[in-house]
Amino acid sequence: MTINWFKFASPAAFYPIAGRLIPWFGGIAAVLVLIALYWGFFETADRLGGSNPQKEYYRIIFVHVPAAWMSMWLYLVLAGWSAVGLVFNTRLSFMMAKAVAPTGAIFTFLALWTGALWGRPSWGTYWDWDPRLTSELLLFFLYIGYIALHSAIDDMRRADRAAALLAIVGLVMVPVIYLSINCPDPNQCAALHQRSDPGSIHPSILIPMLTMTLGLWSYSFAAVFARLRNIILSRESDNAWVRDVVAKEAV
Amino acid sequence: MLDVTDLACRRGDRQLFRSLSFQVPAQTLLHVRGRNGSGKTTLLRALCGLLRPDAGRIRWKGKSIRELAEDYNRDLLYFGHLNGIKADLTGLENLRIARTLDQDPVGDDAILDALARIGLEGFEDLPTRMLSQGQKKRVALTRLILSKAPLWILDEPFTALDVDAVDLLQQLIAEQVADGGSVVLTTHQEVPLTQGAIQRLTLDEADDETPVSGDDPARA
Amino acid sequence: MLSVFYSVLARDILLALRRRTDVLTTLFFFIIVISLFPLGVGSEREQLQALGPGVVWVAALLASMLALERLFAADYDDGTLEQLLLTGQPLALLVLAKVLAHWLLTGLPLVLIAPLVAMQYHLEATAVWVMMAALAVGTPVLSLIGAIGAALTLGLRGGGILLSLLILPLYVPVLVYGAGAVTVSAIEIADTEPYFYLLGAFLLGALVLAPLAAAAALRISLE
Amino acid sequence: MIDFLQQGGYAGYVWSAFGMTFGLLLIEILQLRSSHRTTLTRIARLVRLRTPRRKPAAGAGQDSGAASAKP
Repeated sequence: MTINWFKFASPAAFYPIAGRLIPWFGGIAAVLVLIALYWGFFETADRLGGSNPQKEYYRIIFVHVPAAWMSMWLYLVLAGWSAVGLVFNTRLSFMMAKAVAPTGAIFTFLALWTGALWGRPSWGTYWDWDPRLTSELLLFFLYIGYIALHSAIDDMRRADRAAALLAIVGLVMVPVIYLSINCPDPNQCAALHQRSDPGSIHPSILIPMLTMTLGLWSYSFAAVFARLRNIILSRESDNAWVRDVVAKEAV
Repeated sequence: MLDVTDLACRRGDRQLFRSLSFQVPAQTLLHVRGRNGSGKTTLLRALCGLLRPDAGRIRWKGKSIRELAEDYNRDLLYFGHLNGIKADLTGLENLRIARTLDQDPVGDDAILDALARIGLEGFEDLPTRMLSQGQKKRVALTRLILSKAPLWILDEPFTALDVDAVDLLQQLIAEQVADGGSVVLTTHQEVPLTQGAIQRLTLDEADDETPVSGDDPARA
Repeated sequence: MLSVFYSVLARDILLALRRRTDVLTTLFFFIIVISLFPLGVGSEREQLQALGPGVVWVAALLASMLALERLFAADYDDGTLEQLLLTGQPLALLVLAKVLAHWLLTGLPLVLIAPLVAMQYHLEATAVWVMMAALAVGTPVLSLIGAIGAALTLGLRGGGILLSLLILPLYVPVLVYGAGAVTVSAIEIADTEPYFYLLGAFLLGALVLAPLAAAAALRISLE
Repeated sequence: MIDFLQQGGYAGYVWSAFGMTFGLLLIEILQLRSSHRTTLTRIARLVRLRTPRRKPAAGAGQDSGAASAKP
């Protein structure tokens, strides 16, 4: 008895569903982001006391941390769909992975960009080989590797499966890379996190940050589904159902 | 006995064939025909497990070839467009390695006899890069003489062969089928058999839904 | 089973020895890259001593990266790789044999030549020994992980550049602990012990996992 | 309003961080929308190309399209 959710696995079935979901996710994303922005700018103090006092520039955290979390989460999603694709040999899972990669790469770049802009006023330099910024940089290389490998191979089938395998190998290596960057000298393994962990951040900061993260999370759903629909259209162009969709939607 | 049920393969975004089913019992030669680009090579590569088909099952002796994996490979000899011999090694060295890889190492004299039979007398210890295209193909074909695999899958074996090499190859194929083996073959010429049945499978452009138009096995 | 392993290993070594130049090019590349740095950075003793380990390791990374492209390419072009996929042997074992042959021809020479280049950087005897040991444990990991990249980028135009883009991020752990071991050895030899534990762990992990991943990558590339 | 824009003198950092973030996301949305349109028009042209004007001859009446139309 094949599990009936496999019937969603056919691109033809998933195309309209994704189409209906995009406006919902887009709307939720916009609302959440606006709330987070308003809360972050107007409901929080201008100065930040506590362990490491910061001036107004700390507000960059409302974008930097969510972007970093999203970049890591989306790599997991990318590797997850790649694994599903390799195991079940379903074309849609590979398309999903391919749709996630660019959005993940954008969030990684944003995390680096905002991290550097936050670093300048607080540490005095745009770039500091701080373990987390460095692992973010390597995560960016993994994304670029996935996208480069996928676009370098013409045969779509091999491109999907080769990039999927690379994503999984990358996923297996991420903890090892993270260890080697965070603890370069195993004799005295520096405290992994100089900065305080999320638990102890002041609630008035934490809540807008979490709202922004949820906003970006539902934004990536919308963006990924939109890109997925484009991929489905271009790859299934020799199927009959694509003809009807095109006839209906072509402006 | 090779048994294929509703096989489907795509290349790029083109569906090559769909719901393709046939059997290749012992003592049978399956002659696959079709225009260029109709998916002959893709079909053969799917049959030998190099390519994972989009749908359908391929069974050898009743078990799926994906489960058999290495065991299926032991029973199989695949002959692709490329010769599969190293240019820097001599014919003798190439075949010695081929036999060890197939796990029945054979003495040098057996290899030398095979090379002599295929018409490469005196060329055995020359690096194959110095041989002509036809001679290289003969070195590759020597693997057919030495192989004990019951299933042969040959992709255009007759290209770049001169007349007497073609006769020899036809004789080898006839012997293989007569001894109870099965052969799947793509070629543009006829292969006379002494014993066993010939089946034909024509792969057309994906025009009609059921591309299989296998004639009834012509009793040799 | 083992006879097949040795036959593939012997075949690759025999092939490489018939084309001796390929083996030497990697070695000379390694030496040239290392000799360039003092010209660029200036040749004060302390600076070179501080720079030495890192430069040698980055050069080792780049040298093994460039040599990787030939790991499967020759067999892919003449069809023997297809035959390797269709032998009655587990593909991972054959990949391991090929990677071992590749390491003997490109990785090991780097280890043996290390003392010579270490002289350029005025490294003391202990640092040279530690560097050789670290390279001996590290370069196989480079070849093993690199084999996955080589299999993925088989037959692609511009495969070499793409290969380095895919694989260099995965080399970071070996680089960090390899160079780290040599740097620490200058201060206190006993401190290098945890580095070698980690490098050894990477080697064992790579020995087990990399051939499987490379075999899967080969099957994907040869579809 | 003015001190909101100045962000205590760190306007440069704060606004370029937020600007880049939402600018890039906006660009991604626009790119997705336009690539959707181009994909649709490309396939529409492909479909028009493939449907033959006259009834195809029996068997492989090939017109210039790669694979002939499905029956």
